[in-house]
Formats: sequence, C-alpha cells, structure tokens
Amino acid sequence: MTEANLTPEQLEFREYAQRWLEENAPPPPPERLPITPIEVMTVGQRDYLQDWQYKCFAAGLVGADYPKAYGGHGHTGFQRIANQELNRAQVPFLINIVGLSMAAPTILHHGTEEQKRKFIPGCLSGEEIWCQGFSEPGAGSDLANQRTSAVREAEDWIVNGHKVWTSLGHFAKWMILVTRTSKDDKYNGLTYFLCPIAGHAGVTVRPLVKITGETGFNEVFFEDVRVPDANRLDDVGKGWAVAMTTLLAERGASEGAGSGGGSGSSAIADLIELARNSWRDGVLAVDDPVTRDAIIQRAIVGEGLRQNGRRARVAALCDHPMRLPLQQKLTASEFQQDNARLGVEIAGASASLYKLDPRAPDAGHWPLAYLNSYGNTIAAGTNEIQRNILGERVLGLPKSK
Amino acid sequence: MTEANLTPEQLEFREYAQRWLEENAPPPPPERLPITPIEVMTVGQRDYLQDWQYKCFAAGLVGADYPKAYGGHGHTGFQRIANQELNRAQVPFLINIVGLSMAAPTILHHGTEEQKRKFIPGCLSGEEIWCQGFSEPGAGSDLANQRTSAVREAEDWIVNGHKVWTSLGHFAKWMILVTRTSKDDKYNGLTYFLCPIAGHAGVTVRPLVKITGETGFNEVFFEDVRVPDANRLDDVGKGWAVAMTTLLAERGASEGAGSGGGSGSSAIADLIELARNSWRDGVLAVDDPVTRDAIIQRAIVGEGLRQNGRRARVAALCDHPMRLPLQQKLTASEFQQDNARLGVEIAGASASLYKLDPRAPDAGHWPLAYLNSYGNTIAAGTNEIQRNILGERVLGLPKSK
Amino acid sequence: MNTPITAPRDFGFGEDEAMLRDMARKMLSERFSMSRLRELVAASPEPVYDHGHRPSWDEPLWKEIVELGWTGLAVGEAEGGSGVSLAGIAGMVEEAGRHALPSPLVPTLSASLVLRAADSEVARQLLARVAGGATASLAITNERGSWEPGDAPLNATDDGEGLVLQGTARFVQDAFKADLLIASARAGEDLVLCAVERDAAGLSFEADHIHDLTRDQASVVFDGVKIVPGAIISREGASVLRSAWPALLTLVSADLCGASEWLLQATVEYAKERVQFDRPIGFFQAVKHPLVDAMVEIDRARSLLFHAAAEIDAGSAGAEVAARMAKSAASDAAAFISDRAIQLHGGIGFTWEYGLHIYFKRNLHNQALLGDGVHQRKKLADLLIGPVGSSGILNG
Amino acid sequence: MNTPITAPRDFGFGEDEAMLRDMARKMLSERFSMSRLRELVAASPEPVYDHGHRPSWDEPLWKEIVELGWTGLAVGEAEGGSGVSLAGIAGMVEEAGRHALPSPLVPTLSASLVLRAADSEVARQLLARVAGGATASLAITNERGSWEPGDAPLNATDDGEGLVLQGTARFVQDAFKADLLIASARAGEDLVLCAVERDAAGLSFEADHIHDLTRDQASVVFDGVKIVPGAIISREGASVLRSAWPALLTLVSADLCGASEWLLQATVEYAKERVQFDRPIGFFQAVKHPLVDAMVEIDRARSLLFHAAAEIDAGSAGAEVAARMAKSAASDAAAFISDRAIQLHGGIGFTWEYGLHIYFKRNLHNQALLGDGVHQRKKLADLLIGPVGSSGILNG
Repeated sequence: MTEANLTPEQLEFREYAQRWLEENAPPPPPERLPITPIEVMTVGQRDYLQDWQYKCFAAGLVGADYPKAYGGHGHTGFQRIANQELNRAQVPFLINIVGLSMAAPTILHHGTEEQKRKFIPGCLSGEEIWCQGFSEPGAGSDLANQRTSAVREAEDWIVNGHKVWTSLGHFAKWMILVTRTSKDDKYNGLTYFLCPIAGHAGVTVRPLVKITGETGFNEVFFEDVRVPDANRLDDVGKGWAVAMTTLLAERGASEGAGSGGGSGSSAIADLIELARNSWRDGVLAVDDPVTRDAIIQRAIVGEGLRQNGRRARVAALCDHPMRLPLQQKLTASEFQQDNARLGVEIAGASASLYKLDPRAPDAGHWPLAYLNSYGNTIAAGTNEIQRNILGERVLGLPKSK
Repeated sequence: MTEANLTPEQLEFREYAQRWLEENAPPPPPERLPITPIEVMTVGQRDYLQDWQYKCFAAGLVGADYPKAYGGHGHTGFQRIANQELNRAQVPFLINIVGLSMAAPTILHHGTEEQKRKFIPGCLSGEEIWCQGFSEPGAGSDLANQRTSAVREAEDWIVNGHKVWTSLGHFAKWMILVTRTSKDDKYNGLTYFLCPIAGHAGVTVRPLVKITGETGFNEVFFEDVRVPDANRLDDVGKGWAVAMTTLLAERGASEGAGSGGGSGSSAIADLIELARNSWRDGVLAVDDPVTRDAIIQRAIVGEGLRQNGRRARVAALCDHPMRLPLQQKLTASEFQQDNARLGVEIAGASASLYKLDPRAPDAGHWPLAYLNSYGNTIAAGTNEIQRNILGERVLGLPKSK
Repeated sequence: MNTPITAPRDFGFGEDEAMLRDMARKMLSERFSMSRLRELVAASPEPVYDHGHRPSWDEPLWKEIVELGWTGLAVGEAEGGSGVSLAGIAGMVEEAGRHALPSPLVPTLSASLVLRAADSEVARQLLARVAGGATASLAITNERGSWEPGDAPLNATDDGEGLVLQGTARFVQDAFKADLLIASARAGEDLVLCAVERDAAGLSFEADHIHDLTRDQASVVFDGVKIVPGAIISREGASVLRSAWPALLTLVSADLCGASEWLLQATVEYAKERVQFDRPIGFFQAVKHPLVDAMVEIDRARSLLFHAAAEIDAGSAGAEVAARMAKSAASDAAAFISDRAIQLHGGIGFTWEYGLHIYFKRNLHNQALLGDGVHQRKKLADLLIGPVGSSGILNG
Repeated sequence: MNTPITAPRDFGFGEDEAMLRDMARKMLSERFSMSRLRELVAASPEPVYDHGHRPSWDEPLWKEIVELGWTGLAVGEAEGGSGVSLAGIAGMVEEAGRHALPSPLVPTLSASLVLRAADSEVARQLLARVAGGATASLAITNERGSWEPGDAPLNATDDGEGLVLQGTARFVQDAFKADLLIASARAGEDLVLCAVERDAAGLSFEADHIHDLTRDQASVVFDGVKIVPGAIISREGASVLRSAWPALLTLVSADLCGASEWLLQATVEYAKERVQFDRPIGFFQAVKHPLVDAMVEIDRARSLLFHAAAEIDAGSAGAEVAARMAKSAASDAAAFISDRAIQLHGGIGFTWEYGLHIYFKRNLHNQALLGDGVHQRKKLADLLIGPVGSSGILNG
C-alpha cells in the first residue's frame, strides 16, 4: 500500500508528526475538557489548551503551510497530514478555532501585507485568541440583516451595536467583526474589521448561558468603540464578500487546522461501549437488534464522512468541485447530533443524569453532547441555510430567499 | 360499553347495516379488483362494482343522509355508521368515488334546486359515474393555472382544452370541470361546470398508462365542446371557490361515502402474514426484530389514524376544528405508501415479481401497491401542498406561495 | 388492533371531563405562567447543576391543587376520592405537561392507580390517605432501569413479625416530594408491594443529579426497612403492577402530549414573528413543513392517548396494546418537536434564559420513563404478532 | 472502522480508470440515450407485463461492448482479460447504472470475480472464455432468497463419473443472456461450484415475471444435470463465494449509485424548469431540501463504494465491512431518491410514458439484490460489534 500522491518530504513529515505526537502527548488536563473548543469555559481549560496549541505550533504541526513571513512554516501540503495525525493521536483539540479556521484564512485572502504580518502569527501560535462577531440578536442566519454600525471619524471608526453567539469571546483578544457602514445597500453596506476585544474601551463581554447550563459563548456590546481604519479588512462596503470567504473557509475546515484532535472517529466505539454497559429489556443493549441496527447506521454515516473527505481530493470522482466540501458543515453537525441522540436513547433512564452524578454513564457525556449538538446545527448558518446553499450553489436550483 | 351519542334510530340502523351486509355479501368478483376505485380498468370490474354500489344504495347504505328529493334516504347521522359498517365488513369499495365524495357534496352546496334533483341521484346510486377535470398538463397542484377555456355563446359555453390525471374518465358520464372564463383575473377568472363526457361531441378520452403498466386514469381533450349554461355550477368567476369546496369535501371524505369498504385496517395483518411467509437471514421475517419494529411502527400509525377519526368528533379534544380533518389526505396516503414500501422490503427478492408470476407473494400486491401509492401522494394536491395547507390554515403560518 | 367499533365514540370524555380539564388549564394559565416557571426552576443553572440542589417547586400552589382534589382524582369515591375516569385524568395531566408543572402529581396518581389495582384493605386505607392529600411515588425500578413489572429492586425477608426490605430502588420520581413510597420487593417466588413512610427507619434518599429541572429523582436505599403486615399492599405484586401498567404509561403519555403541544405552539408563534430574509420564517417550507409533521405526530399521540384511557376505563383486553401505542407515539412525537423547537428557534432557543430547554429536558426525561418507543414496540410486537419463534414453522 | 490512513488516498482511481470510465460514459451517452432506452424496454407495458415477454436489450450494442473488452475487465491478463482494478470497474458499472443499461454486464463481472476467487485451473479456463466474450451468471440463490454464501440452492451427488445436480436456483440474474452458469451445490459437507453450459441436458429455465424492465431473471431447474470433473470449479465453494462477496456487493452498489445520480440530476433539471405558483418548483424548500438530502445520501454511498473497491483491490481485511457499508448506503440512497423523483415530478412522473419508472424499478430490484440495508447492517453488527451474546457479561 503506497501513499500515491505524497512527495518524499510529505511522507517524511508524516513520520515526523507521528513520532512527535507519540513523544509529546500532553499531560492529562487539570480539569475535564469540553467536547469542542467553543465550549471552553474556564481559565484552567484555556491555559492548558493554549499551551498545547503553542507546542503543536512550535513543532510545525500548526501553520505548516502558511508562509514564514506570517509566522507559518512555509511548506506545501503538510497541514492536511498534520491534521490527520492530530486526529489519529486523539490529543486535545486546538483552542484557537476561530483564529485558525476563520480569521487566518480570511486575512490571508483579503488582508494587506501589514495585516498579514501582524495578525496571522498569533492565530497560529494560539497566543492571541479570536472570536467571531457575525451574529446579532434578531439577525440570525441572514448576514445582510447586520445592524451593528461603524461610522468613520478621521482615522478611526466608531462602532456601536450588539453581537451574540460569540464563542470564546470571554478569552478573545480579537474579533472578526461585520458592521453596517451604509443603510442604503443591504449587501454592499457592510464592512469587515479586525476589532480589539479584551480590555478595549467600550467593549463589554457578557457570557451567555447555554441550555446545558454551561457558559462558553457570549454577548458582546459595543458602545462608541474606536477601531483604527488600519484594522479594516478589505474595502469599505466589501464586508459581505469578506464574510463569505470566512464562512466558506469555516465550512471547508473539516480537515483544516481548526479541527485537529477532538471527537469523531471514536464516536461509534463509544456508542458500542455504552451499549455494552446498558441494559434493555433484560439483555445488554449491545445485544438488542434494533439498537445494533441504529449503531451501525451511525457507523456507516461516520465512515461515509471519512470517505467523503478522501473522495473530495480525487477530482475524477467529483463532478462539482464544491459538492462535497459544502456538505461538510451540514453532515458533520448532524452526524454528531444523531450520535448523541442515540447515546441518550441507549443510556435509557440513566440519560436523565447530569455529569456530576457519579452514576451518569460516561460521566454524563451523552445528554450534554446532545444538547450541545444544537450549537453546531444552528451556528454558522443554520442547517436549513446550509441546505439552501447546497441546493443553489451545487445543484443550481433557484434561490429560496 | 355504550355508544354514548347515538340515538335509538342510529343504533337500530347500525344493527340493520351489519345484518344486511352479512346477508348480502357480494359474490366473488369475476376478475381481480384493484386496490382503490381509481385503478378500475376493465368493463368487467366496472359492471361488478356498479352493481354492488347500486345494491348498497338501494339498501340505504349509500346516500343515507341526503334529502329524499335528491335521491337520498333523508336520515341524519346514518352515513357515518354505514361507512363504518362497510369498512368493517371488508366488502368491495364503492366505484363512484368522484360522484360520492366530490360531485355530490359540491352540487349540494353550490347547485340550483334543479341541478340537485338532476345530478345527485346518479352520484349516489352509482348509475352515473363521475370524473374530475381539475388537473392540466403543466398546471399541477396550482388550480389557478387552469388554461382550459370556456367561452359564452348564447345559452351554451364552448370549451377547449386538455385535462389529465382523470381517474375513471373512461367510464364517466359526467365530469366536474374547472375552466378559465377570464384571463384577467387568475383566481376570479375560473368557472365550474358539470360537463357531459361519454359520447359527447368534441370530447376525447385517452387512457394514460401508469408506471405500473396499468391504465385507469386518462387524458381528456375538449375540442369545441358545447356545454349548456344550465350545467354551470354557481356563478361565472366563482370556479375557484367551488373547487375549494370540492377539494375540502374530498379531503374530509375519509369517513365519507367515498371510502366505504376497501383497504386500511387489514393492512397490518397483511404485513404480518407476509412476514410469516418471508425469510430473512435464516429466520422468518416475522421473527426478525428490526422487521417487527417496523411493522409495529406501521400498526401504531394505522391505529392513530383510526383514533384521529374518532377524536375529530369530540369537540372538547380538538383545539382547531379543521386540524384533524385536513390531515386526512396527507396521513392516509403516506400510511398506505409506507405500508407498501415495508411490504416490498419484507418480500425481499420476491418483491421483484410482477402480479402474473405464480410465485409473487400475495399475488404481487406489494410492489404494485407501492408504485400505485404515488397516485395518492401526488393527486388532489400533492402532499407538499397538503403540508402548506395545514401550516397555513391550521397553524396560521404565512402563505408559502 | 381490533377495538370494537362500539367502544364509546367520545373516549368517555364528556362535559364533566372537559370542565375539569378547562378548570385545570385556567388555573395553571393564571397561576403558573412561563415566566413563573423560568423564575422558579431556571433563574440560574448553578444551584441545581453545579451544587446539586433539588429543583424548586411551587409548594403553595401544590397545596391548593391538593385542596382542589387533584391527588384524589384516581381514588374511588368510597375512599374519599373523586373517582374520575382515566380519560378525565389524562386531560388534566396534559395540562400539567403543557405548563411543565413541577409537582408530584404524576407519581401520586401513579401510586394511587397501583393501589387501586391491588384492591386490598391495606390499599384502600392508603388510597384514603392519598385522597386526604398524601403524596406518593413508586419505588419499583432496579439498578438496570428495567421496565418489567416483575423486576423488583428490593429483596424482602420474613423476620417473623413482618418483612425486612433490603436493596436500592433506582429512578424514583419526585422522591423528595413523596409522603409515602410503594416499593416492590422479591420475597421468594412472590413479589410483594409494601407501603413505606418517608421517615421509616433504615430508609435513606440519595438525590440523583438530573437534567430535568421540573422534578427530582432519587435512588432510595432500603437498609433493613421493617414492614409490618398492615403495610403489605399485595403479595401478588407482579400481577398488580402489570394490571396498573397501562394506566401508568397513559399518565406519562399525557404529560408528553401536553408539553409537546406547548413546544409546537411556542415554535409556531415564534415562526410567525421572527423575520429572516424579509419574511417571517414560518413562510419557509423548511420551517413550515417540519412543524406540520410535528403536529401530525402529536395528534397521533393524542388520539392514541385518549384511546388508551378509554380502553383502560372500559376494562378492555386491548388496554395494554393501546397504552403502549400511546407511549411509543408520545415519546417519538416529543423527541421530534423538542428537536425542531430548539433548531427552528435558532440561537435564542439555545440560550438558558429563553427557557425552551425546560420543556426539552422534561420531555427527554419522560421519553425514557417506563420505556421509550423502541421498548414499547418490542412489547407490542410480542402482543400483536406473538413472541419471536412462535410462528409455528421451524426456523433455521 | 480502522482503515489505515495510509490506504491509497485516491482509491486507486487514477488516470487509467478515469479514462476507461469516461470512454464508457461517452459511448453510452451517444449510443444509449433515454429515448433509446424508453423505446427499447418501455414502448408499451403489454409485451413484458401482460404477455410475459422478456425485456428487450440492445444486442448489437452488447457485441460492441464485448469487443471493447468490458466482459474481460475483471479477468487477469494471464487469462486474456484486462485485469482492471475493482475501482476502475466500479466507475464503469456506475455508467451502466446511470444509463439503466439492460445487459449481462454485472452478472458476467460477478461470475468472473467468483472464478478469480476460486483460483483453480478450471476457473482459469472459464475466465479465458469470459475474456473471449462469453457471458455468465451466478446460480447460487435458494428458494428462500438467502444471501448467505453457504446456502446453496442445489444438491450434488457423485455418480462415479462426476457430479449430478438437482434442485432449483432462484433469482438468477439475466439468466437468458448467460452462456454459462456458475452454480453452487451442497455435496455432503462441501459446497461445490460448478460450471454449467446454458444448453446442458437436464437444465431448464423458467422466466420470472418481473417489474424491472432492464433485466431478466429466472428460476433455473437442474434436473439431473451432469457435471464432469473438468467443470468443477471448486469444492470449497462457500469460502470462494465468501471471499468474492464484497466484490459482488460492490458491483450492485455501483449500479445503484449510477442510477441514483441519474434520478437526482433528472429531478433537479425538472425542478428548474417546472413552474408552479409562478416559480420553478426548485425554488420551494419542500423540493430543494429533499434533493439536497438525496445528494448527501448518494455522495455517502459513492464514497463508500470507492472505499470498498479500494479495500478489495488492496486485499484488506476490512473489505467485507467496507462493501456491506457501501451496499447498505447505496440501497438506502436509491430508495430515497427513487421515491422523491416520482413524488417531485408529480403527475407526469407517474405516467408510463415519461419513463422515470424504468430507473425506479431497476433500483428497487438492486436494493434487494444481495440483501437490503437492514440485512447488510445485521451482518455489519456481527462484524463490528461481535455476534449477539458475545459481550462476555451474562445476560438475563
């Protein structure tokens, strides 16, 4: 078995990454980690994860393909390999998900040389945590509904408004921020900023509590916040187009640096293990044929996602270049949700138990994962919007809105 | 156990109906009957079924609640009882489904005294078979797209156009026909006629072949067809409103005279019997737990439909008067489709066999029923349109079109 | 499957039952609004989730409910109750579900239905206590969370003066609100049902740490709890529980139906008001059609619920089938509307503050309670098709 | 589940395979249009459905296909075939499915894959015949339609000179197009695979009367058919079939993927053109979103298809898991798009004339062939979880 398309350097890099990860597995976390970066709540979790991302970055496993001038390692085709190995090694996730999968690619595409040199290094090393300021109360999935305003004043912009759904906002140094700079044109009246957050005058970050009772995402209020024009990304009025770059980067980031480590391939094994320890109608759930069928359905979807990722890189087997990449957000978020829902069903009455209950199966993972799964089916364009996008951009059907 | 709300007359009528059906069960049909009236293909089937409807009519089981002046029996609350007993007795269906469930109620509501006396008796006795002329090629579920025109000429109207999807058209004496009498107003430019079909000059009925290879529905072409103004139902320009009466009558006809006899309650027993005679993975399908779960899902939906029918008559348990009746078409057609699909799955490789194959399980019922089930999920307003209607008329959501 | 068509066409839900239900609806609408619910159980997640406090409930309101006689609904008139039909009770429990009312109503009604099924002198005395306002709960579930009436969580030994109970009953609903427990214990070949006072010696309660904010749940440890003969409800506990089981399923189904209808209506209202892409989101079929599907599922569950109640009231042989169908349909309808309610509300529905989660979690809890849809359908298959392998043809 | 990440990233689908596939696509697009298909197999329902004629197929086209070497694709170069990888073959079979091509292609490829697995001298001789243009089909399915490789439909007895076959093989695909059959028969403890010529004495064909218009199917009666030693392919037939099984599943999955993609694209095109309520119906989410869901399912099936082919080509231990996953996903994706294609086309799709039903029925047939999704998942559960009862803890 050969790795058909890899260069010798890439093959060598894979070996290096495997070896490094074996030798540098991080110590156990000081407290239980959440399932994804957007649920990081405590300073203890943050410090541990920031430290881990820095180590990976320093080892060349993060920012591998970014130019050296912007803090990267200047390679080609290394990052995907690094991500695969990060996933395989089952190490903790990289905390700076917004910086890695949204801010950095957007700045690389739309930024000035100076912006690239200033902002990208901190995204990669994880030293500067980013958050996203796209969602507003009442604006939902329709980016063009943005009402947070930015008004030019000499070399600055004065920002006023209110963003919600801001994961990691409580730890963020920067925000990618979409504002309204003109009321006359819904789509061409938006402008995109790289906005300072932590400690910046007029910015208030208020944690929102999720349905699980956990925090981890926030409301951010802007009251006469001064943002230098140097922090504007691309032209005035181009905000919508820049935001599309961000969203596409995120949707395509399945195998991007943002998802290194974390859940996914072990989900099915976890379900099987749960079923081995749960009872149903006098037998172990793992021996109940209806439960077995349900678990295998999940396994097939999971393997399908993996193989989609593989097929997306074989042009001869992809009729439309965006057909598989644009499915990623929809399918991955529903895969996780359906897995968690099945776990709740298998756990039966024990799924009633919160994570602090000592009898909770798998330390309460399943009901929490189920509740949290709605974060991913709603955020970054609800899955209803994802289906519109796929129907319109891939299948070419007329626009629904 | 008492029948709480029935009068002594109604109780007595139930006993009478039960006795009559026991004593007058029809002889076996001369050839295999289709599953529903809209698939009646041959003259032999027609004659047998017309004879049966006439006997039921003469016995007072059809037209029970219609006024005597219009050929009915002049009772109150008898028809529902008759329908229940017809269903229970598992006798053949009533062939004149369009006459009973669409034409008669519409004429009763919108017709002149003369029209009621002239047309309703034949609907009830089954002596005059009716068909429906609503659908046009290219018009689909949107009734306002009608293009078949009617132009006034003295005491007549001259009709030109093309209708499709006309079940029973090949046997029909009359058609309920929606035409366009004005191009200026999409909704108020329609007029409704009771149009002669069989043997009428300028009318051509051409059978359409269904995906099963069976006939039973038709295209009807109108070439300068002369229809007397006396056959116009309600005012010129009121056609859309009259058609709504027809469609609502049909949707509510679940327990109306149109569905007497026929399939439904025995479907689950048939699935179980099929599973007792089908093999899966070395055991009978009836012993396969995943198959058992699927059959029971169907049984629950079937019992739910029965109990919906019962609850629809208990006002205290219905928040919105149309909430259950308007679901009927959607739920019944998908129930049948899902049953048939499951039957095909249970039959496995043997579901490949057409009805004329001697080894076909249940004489080939399942794949044919599955293919034919799309007739019901498409006709009379596709189920997509049904969901719009329910969302808008019952839940009060904004109109989708 | 073969309900005679002569069953009471109105499910036995007549004017009296409608009046009772309407009074319950009115009272709860006035006294237990959504904002009151939120304030009571979800002012902050910390007390319950981080510090393990038991969720709050409105004890003054409960006192009034007791005075109105709700706890005696399932108690016969001879024992001082109102002897309302299960159809009538189902209508009222739907209202409790619709308001996500935290209360020991369902556990107490469940206990009284088991006592009625026991039909013993001890049971009648206990029913009179319930009619007088005592709350109760069932301690009949074992370590495995089994929903088999014959799987008792406890062992009973005879010490000459009576029985001694040993073991742990799991998943006891609203245990901390119950004045007395009905416990099931294995005693040799028998399964005995015993009444245990909440302050009995040897009894201790370990609060479960649960997601649902509208109830409490406990593991109840029986460490040598003595049962005098006058506290033995039945020595044929398995058949008593089995005969009460359809009614227990019906109560949980009613709660699910009520809460699910609330979620449907709340989401419909939101879909009418919330504007996206220049339209109320209810304009979009991706919102409208799932809501219609949810309505269809809820209506199915509700019709099966009242069918089950009517069958049980009539003492029909079809009661178990009807009740298991109702619970399967109600569990699945609840799962679907809970899911769509959160999803279609978008970001706001994902916040603690908005409160949708209170219903979501109550439903999730009730979906599993007494067995989910898959469990009910397994039982139904045995009832309607026959046990696996019973088809008379040699498999192989 | 544990595919090594070092498996060939491109599924072994390189330039050669793409070229073969593109040539097949081009040829079929030019030579076998939808109108040609309709005219050939569905000019009228009567011949096939009412009079039991076998569906027509394009024999001149087939001759060209043979000349192009398609029948020898799975035959090694030593036997005169082209020895194309299964990944390459899957790409071509997808094209046959996309055009709903009536032909013995899949049965012949299936037979040659079984012969390759047998790896005997007899098998090699037969492979050379197939490479030379002979068609073949498998007669391995019993009365119960079992998809268990060990369940042979026939019995074999030794008459001293060779074997004598007795019994009826059911569901033989394209039997009337096959020059030779590979039959499986039980001979004591063994399962033997035999080659049988279509005109062998004692062999008779009963045409099944089937819905699918793009193939024939027969029950083949073996009444004392003599098998000389030189026609015995293997005496370890069960293990041969078992080792070929993943490839057989992959071929049917490829056909399903191709036909399903055709249905998707046809429905998308219709949704762009068909106007209702003043909009192309593809505007409405009730049309758009199911088509997206169908696309997602088809893509899953297709990725799993090429994964399975690559695993088989690599001789991986994960081949059976991968192939059963592909067949389960392909069967379910096909069921869904077949359903939505008819429904979303509305009335026109329900007519014989329009021809959608040709694909619908081909899919329906292939969904069941070699086992539907439920069957594959049962097998997968045994492979991935372990057999029922194997968890090591005493159940009860």
